[in-house]
Amino acid sequence: MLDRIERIRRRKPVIREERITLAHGAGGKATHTLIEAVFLEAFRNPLLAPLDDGALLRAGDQQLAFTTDSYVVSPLFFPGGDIGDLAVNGTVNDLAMCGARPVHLSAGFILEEGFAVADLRRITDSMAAAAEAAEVAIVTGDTKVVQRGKADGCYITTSGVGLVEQPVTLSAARARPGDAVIVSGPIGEHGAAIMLARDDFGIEAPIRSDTAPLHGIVRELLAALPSHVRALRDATRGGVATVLNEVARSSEVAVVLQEEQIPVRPEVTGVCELLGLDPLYVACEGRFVTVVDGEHAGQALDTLRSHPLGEGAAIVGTVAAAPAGLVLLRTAFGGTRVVDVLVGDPLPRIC
Amino acid sequence: MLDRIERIRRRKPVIREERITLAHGAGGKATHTLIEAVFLEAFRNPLLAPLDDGALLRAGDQQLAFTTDSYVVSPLFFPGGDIGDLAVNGTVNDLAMCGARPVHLSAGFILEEGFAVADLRRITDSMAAAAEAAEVAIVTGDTKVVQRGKADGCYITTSGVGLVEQPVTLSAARARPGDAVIVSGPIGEHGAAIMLARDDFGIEAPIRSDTAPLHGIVRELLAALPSHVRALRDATRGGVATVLNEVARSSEVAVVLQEEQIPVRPEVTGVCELLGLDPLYVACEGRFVTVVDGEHAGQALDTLRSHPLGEGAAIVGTVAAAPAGLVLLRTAFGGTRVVDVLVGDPLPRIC
Amino acid sequence: MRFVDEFRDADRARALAARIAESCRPGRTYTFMEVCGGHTHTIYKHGLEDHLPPEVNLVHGPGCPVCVIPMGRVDDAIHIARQPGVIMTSFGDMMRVPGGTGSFLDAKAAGADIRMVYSPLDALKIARANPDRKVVFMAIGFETTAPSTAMTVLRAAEEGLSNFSVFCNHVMIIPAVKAILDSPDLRLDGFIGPGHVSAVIGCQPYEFIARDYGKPLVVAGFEPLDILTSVHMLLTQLAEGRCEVENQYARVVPWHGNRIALSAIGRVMRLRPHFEFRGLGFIAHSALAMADEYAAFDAERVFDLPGVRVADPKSCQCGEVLKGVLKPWECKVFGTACTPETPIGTCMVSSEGACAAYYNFGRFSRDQMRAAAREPLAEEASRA
Amino acid sequence: MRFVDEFRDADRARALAARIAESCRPGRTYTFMEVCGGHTHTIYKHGLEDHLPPEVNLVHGPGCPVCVIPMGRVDDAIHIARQPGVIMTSFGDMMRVPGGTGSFLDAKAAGADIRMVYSPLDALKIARANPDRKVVFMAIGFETTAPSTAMTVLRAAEEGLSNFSVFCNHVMIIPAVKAILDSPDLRLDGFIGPGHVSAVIGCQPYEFIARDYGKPLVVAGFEPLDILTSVHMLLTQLAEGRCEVENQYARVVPWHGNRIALSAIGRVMRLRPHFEFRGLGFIAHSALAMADEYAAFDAERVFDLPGVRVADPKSCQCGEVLKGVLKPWECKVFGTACTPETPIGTCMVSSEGACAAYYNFGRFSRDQMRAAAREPLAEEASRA
Amino acid sequence: MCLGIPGELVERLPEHEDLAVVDVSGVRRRINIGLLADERLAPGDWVLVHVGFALSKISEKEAQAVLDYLRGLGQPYADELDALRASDIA
Amino acid sequence: MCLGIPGELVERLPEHEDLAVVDVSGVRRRINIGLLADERLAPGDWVLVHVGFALSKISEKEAQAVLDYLRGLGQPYADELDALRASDIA
Ligand code: SF4
Ligand code: SF4
Ligand SMILES: [Mg+2]
Ligand SMILES: [Mg+2]
Ligand SMILES: [Mg+2]
Ligand SMILES: [Mg+2]
Ligand SMILES: [Mg+2]
Ligand SMILES: [Mg+2]
Ligand SMILES: [Mg+2]
Ligand SMILES: [Mg+2]
Ligand SMILES: [Mg+2]
Ligand SMILES: [Mg+2]
Repeated sequence: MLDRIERIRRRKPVIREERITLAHGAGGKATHTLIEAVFLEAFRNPLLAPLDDGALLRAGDQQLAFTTDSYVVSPLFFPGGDIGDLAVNGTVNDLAMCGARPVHLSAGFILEEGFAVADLRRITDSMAAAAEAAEVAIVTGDTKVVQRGKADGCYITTSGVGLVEQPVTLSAARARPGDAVIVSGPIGEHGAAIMLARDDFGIEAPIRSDTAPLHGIVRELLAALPSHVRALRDATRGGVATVLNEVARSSEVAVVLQEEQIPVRPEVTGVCELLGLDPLYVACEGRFVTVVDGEHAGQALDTLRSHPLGEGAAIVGTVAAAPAGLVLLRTAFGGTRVVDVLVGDPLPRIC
Repeated sequence: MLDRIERIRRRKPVIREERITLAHGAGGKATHTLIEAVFLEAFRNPLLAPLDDGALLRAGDQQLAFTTDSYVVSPLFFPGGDIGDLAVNGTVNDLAMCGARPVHLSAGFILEEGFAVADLRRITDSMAAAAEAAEVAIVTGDTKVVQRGKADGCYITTSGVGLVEQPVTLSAARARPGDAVIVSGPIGEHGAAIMLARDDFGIEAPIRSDTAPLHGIVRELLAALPSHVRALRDATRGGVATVLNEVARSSEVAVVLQEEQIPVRPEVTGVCELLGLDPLYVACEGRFVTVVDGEHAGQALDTLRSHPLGEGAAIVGTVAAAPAGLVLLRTAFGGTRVVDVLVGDPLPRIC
Repeated sequence: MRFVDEFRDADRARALAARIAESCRPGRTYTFMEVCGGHTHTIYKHGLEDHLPPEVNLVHGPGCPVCVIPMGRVDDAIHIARQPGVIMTSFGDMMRVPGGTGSFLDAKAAGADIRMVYSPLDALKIARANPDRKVVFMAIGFETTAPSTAMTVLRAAEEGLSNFSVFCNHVMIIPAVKAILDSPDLRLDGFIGPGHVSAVIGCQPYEFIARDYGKPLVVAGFEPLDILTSVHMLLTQLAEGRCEVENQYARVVPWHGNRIALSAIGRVMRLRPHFEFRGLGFIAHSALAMADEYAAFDAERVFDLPGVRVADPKSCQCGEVLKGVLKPWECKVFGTACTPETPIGTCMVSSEGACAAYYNFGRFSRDQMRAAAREPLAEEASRA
Repeated sequence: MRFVDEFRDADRARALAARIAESCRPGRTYTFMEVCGGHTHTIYKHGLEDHLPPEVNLVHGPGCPVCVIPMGRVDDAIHIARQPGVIMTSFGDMMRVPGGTGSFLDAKAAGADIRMVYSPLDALKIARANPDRKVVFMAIGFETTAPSTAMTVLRAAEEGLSNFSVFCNHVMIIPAVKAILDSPDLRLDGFIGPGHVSAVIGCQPYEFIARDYGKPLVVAGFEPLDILTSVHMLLTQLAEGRCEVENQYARVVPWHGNRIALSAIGRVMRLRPHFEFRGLGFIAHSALAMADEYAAFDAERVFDLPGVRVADPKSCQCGEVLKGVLKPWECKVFGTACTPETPIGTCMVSSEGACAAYYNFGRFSRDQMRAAAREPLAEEASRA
Repeated sequence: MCLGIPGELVERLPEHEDLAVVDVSGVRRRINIGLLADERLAPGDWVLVHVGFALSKISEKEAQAVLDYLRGLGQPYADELDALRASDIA
Repeated sequence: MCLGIPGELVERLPEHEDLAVVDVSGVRRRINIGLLADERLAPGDWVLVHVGFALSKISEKEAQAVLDYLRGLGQPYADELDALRASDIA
């Protein structure tokens, strides 16, 4: 039975729906199916295939990383940030996850007729501040205006070019049994902050988005353990669970998590309980997951914890050989369960 | 009086509106004011400042060009193309205008809930075909889904990285008196095709978008006249008039056009007459304007005309010293008039 | 006390697990049904079965309201949602439930205005804010949820709201359990009773199960220790030859239930003569409709409904799973044609559905799980 | 014949220019007013003044309907557009015209549903397609456009459409010209008469101008050769001592106008006792309102209007420009505070407005223009 | 605003007596010809189009008259030009 | 669906007798306490929250009884564990 399911899970993805639903944007299974069945199918090329945070390119003697993300978060302003710093940090982080130093960003704005110029200024100011903090320059851009009712105020697409300065081989496919899995801090704060900011559920809690540029902490990690970091992933849409499923699947290993080790702030736990969510699936925008050689896990943890953005880092699990392709959780209760890829949940737009 | 006006025209742009209007996206004065007063103001850096089609970057020993554009054209499918090939060709062209060989593209999709998967496939198929024709690879991407009513089916943002392989200095600021102004073919077909495709005006005509990748014809032009091409610009939003105003302003020269020399297909003329538009302001997506050394204008024209995308190329004007900063038109009637930057016209979304 | 972590303690669980193992009579196996989908969810989410000896077998009952809703009712709800001017409101659980012609999510993508709410009171808020729209609340759930719907309707009536109605699909647990008990192919040794339903109806309504069918029942809470404790209580009854209704969840469940909740239901709703449960067929007196006094708030009367019964897909074995006759993975389409992404049966939709819970959280033999989980954490390894 | 290019021929223009120069009496200057904004547009668009000798001076009249609409009417229109359920439809020309509280474009950005149409019939199409909305057509224009509005209302009445109305701002050319003629500070030698208005009203209504005010008038077409020809005809009349109404545009303008168009106006509309023209003040019998028989289609009766008169900004000198007393660039704010991007006066909005036309197409001394234009084309240069 | 465009009537539409199609440089649009009901319009006729209505039937004869008037006025200029060209070549 | 969350009542709201605020791990939400009108709820009381309504007042005494029962059951196990640890150290 398990084999049969695994065969099905690995077979060529097919879109059954005739129309795009919100699930296709939620970062879970439906998103993966869409990407694989439509985008990969149409654009198939060796650089795109690995579906990592960005593509690695060669330009003369220099290796580059190149990435893009569109930001459609609602609301545009939320505790801890806004769409502007999200758009800068998100792309900076995808470059950092490739082991690159983020250098140049582009920004494409799609503005809705009627959008307040003052809000646009607030957004560009926070983009400028985020770019300065991340040591990148926004070097090219574009602006389109669409009719009222054809957008939601402001959408931003940023792309980034980074320089890979020390050759590292990072990939979700490089995890091996015995490796350690580390998260850089408490999870789920961005997603929880957005849900509360939407005010759809009448819930209030002192939760702020964790949006932050991760290039600095990643640089220190790579400097400390140049050859023992296997994979880096920022845990955005779909959360830590989704990232680890990608690792398990790409590396053909099992990831075994220990529930008590997973750092979650009590307020995030509270929101998840009230709404029936699992923090493992809730997005972060300033946390990453790294897989490191198990023997250097302690050193990696110490390095992360000495950086302000890694104070709450924790080793949350290990990589095992079997059951390959799956993420398991040892629950605090002493049991074990599978942590599967999210089935498209119609959660609010978070990035 | 003229001095006073010129002083005003050159002073720091100020946005007076409290809200974004469609004029801010039309490519004319309001767009420029928005870019200068908000984006340049916030992101100010030396690479962004020239506001050319893309930014030129250095990576190791290699010079790169980097550009981005968001595509929000309505309708998504129109005679001669669709948003997909537009999104590929547009970014390929911006790289070509920097004198770069387009190599890598990213694509960020913002999809509206309910969008037909079959339409998405049509779009990705034509992106793939356009990418193949333009010899570029789409190497990284992103997909977001927004609620029904928060987009218009599909928006695409592409960014591009190109390699500058032979060092050329192209800039809208390099035109000098005696240079020739050339357009690569009949103008205004894309904009006219879109207006008709929207079917808002009940007008029918056999007009197809001119969308095409210009890297090939540009490569041949630069190969033929490596040191005599001053500036290249694709004449997109705002049309040829807007591009030439940028040249006149940046180079502090006058551009003098000859009306009869400007290639416009009769159907485009007809649409413009019916709607009271001037073809000089109507967008192209497969035409560019180049300023070349006047003494090599004939050679440039011959080179362009020998390429399939330049069969209709024409020398349309010259660069003069005065009145600096303005574009003048010698009309077919024997008079002369100013061709100013478009004041934001609420035209339909064309790219 | 937070009434949560205290009941998730691994040490207490291990101690209890030892007692449970001791309580099993050698050579005998025990099959208990947890009636409520919330229990199913807890069992898989916490990996509770790792604490049970092989002799104790849990089967998952019909107490997941999303799982028992028949396809025809989903189609009716979508029909309402598609009417001009309608805003349909629904708990998130319903969004992916397939009817004969797609789910709420599909209907939303195709243009219907369907919004997720956390509470029926949020639907009322939407109705107040949109006086020119007709706001319908898709009411689902057992007796746990029915009082909230009833209170919301009473509030709407009090405010004189004329653009709010309820599409009432509330179902009742006792007739569903009775249908299970009456099915010939069933072998159960006892029931883990639904804690939150019981907070409303109390424990007394279950007494016929012990008295007439000879099966013990323990009303249980939703933390994993609650369920383990209830298993121990069931085993103890069996060992001691007792057959009673016991209340493990007395911190929440009063023996006689919630009087106000029951009277709110009684005022606003009336018993339906019969109602279809997916997989179980029509069950008499098993569901609630809006009472005549509140006809103005009854979407079944405000809108014309097609009301077409839709046969379950041939390959669907939800009925057997709901009766505990088949384990989820024994269904022929489990994990292949039927996955949480592409559910054929409703048990694959809600995370309380037995199939979805097993697919998402289980999908492993207990032995494999335990082997994998035996790997030490890397920190332990590298620091050791 | 396409009736366009033939009348844009440069060789013919040069020949005509020579005759015009010859027709000027040495030492005398001639000032002609082109009444119609369409003529202003043609003059600047084609650089027509390059063909005129310095002795001939054209001044731009009040015939741009966008330029004469008072701010209060724009505010009223925006007020209508903001009512719930309203779709306001308008020609593109109106979108940027500033009222006291912003323009249509601003109101649209702030949430009003305002749509550009090419024809009033398109507004009718929108009304048919949106039976639950109130569709209003912002009717502006002189007698050229009024028949189209009238025919559209007749059509709406025939179809029994109940959600369509017209906000009628149609104005009449004769009272406007008479106001110009009566203004004390004016010195004109003749008029270039509006061709398209005359296609409706004919040439006869201008006869009082020649008869009572002693000014010749030539009804002219809109191609640049039409205007040059008309200038020549005016000069010829003056040289010959005649003072008549002549029709240069007989290919389009019948002497007695269009009977059907006039009767459509007569059926659907009635004369207003007076109406404000921006810059010119109130003019008696100068505009049209909807007739009582078509009250149901009259937005002024369907909606409550504030109807507040808004004084023109202090710095605005549109009135002087419209009367031809000031050239656009003589206005104190021309090109500085008042630009097409940030119009203070309405003459800066429509491309038929004298200020906008001059700003967009002119903005140069004729000498500078000619010097710049003398540069040869590069092709000629490089091929030579 | 008073923009009027000459177009050639290419087709009268059967669904309504007031509807016709005009062609402007190869571009077609449906227009209303109700204001020219007196004119018995037929394909090949030219009309002046304003905001979707035909406002006037265009007379080729009158157009030609203006061009003839211009030719007459231009004759001296043309003669002069010819003389100039002749002297240039010489 | 039958998700019920224990929360601490921190405030009764003056605008309606049925409204109160509960706290769940530092997260606050307004809920309706109309179903517990019999209970004379006061800040500090714990309630079970289901779809925005308080369904039941939670009894700490009964909760403690379950934990005591478990401690009783666990005693032999705890003893055993202690013995094991002791032998390990030895
Ligand atoms: S696998 Fe699917 S069809 Fe089979 S019982 Fe489960 S939900 Fe029903
Ligand atoms: S410059 Fe502006 S204010 Fe002055 S007359 Fe012209 S439009 Fe009116
Ligand atoms: Mg990432
Ligand atoms: Mg990315
Ligand atoms: Mg990202
Ligand atoms: Mg751009
Ligand atoms: Mg993101
Ligand atoms: Mg460009
Ligand atoms: Mg660009
Ligand atoms: Mg571009
Ligand atoms: Mg992404
Ligand atoms: Mg473009």
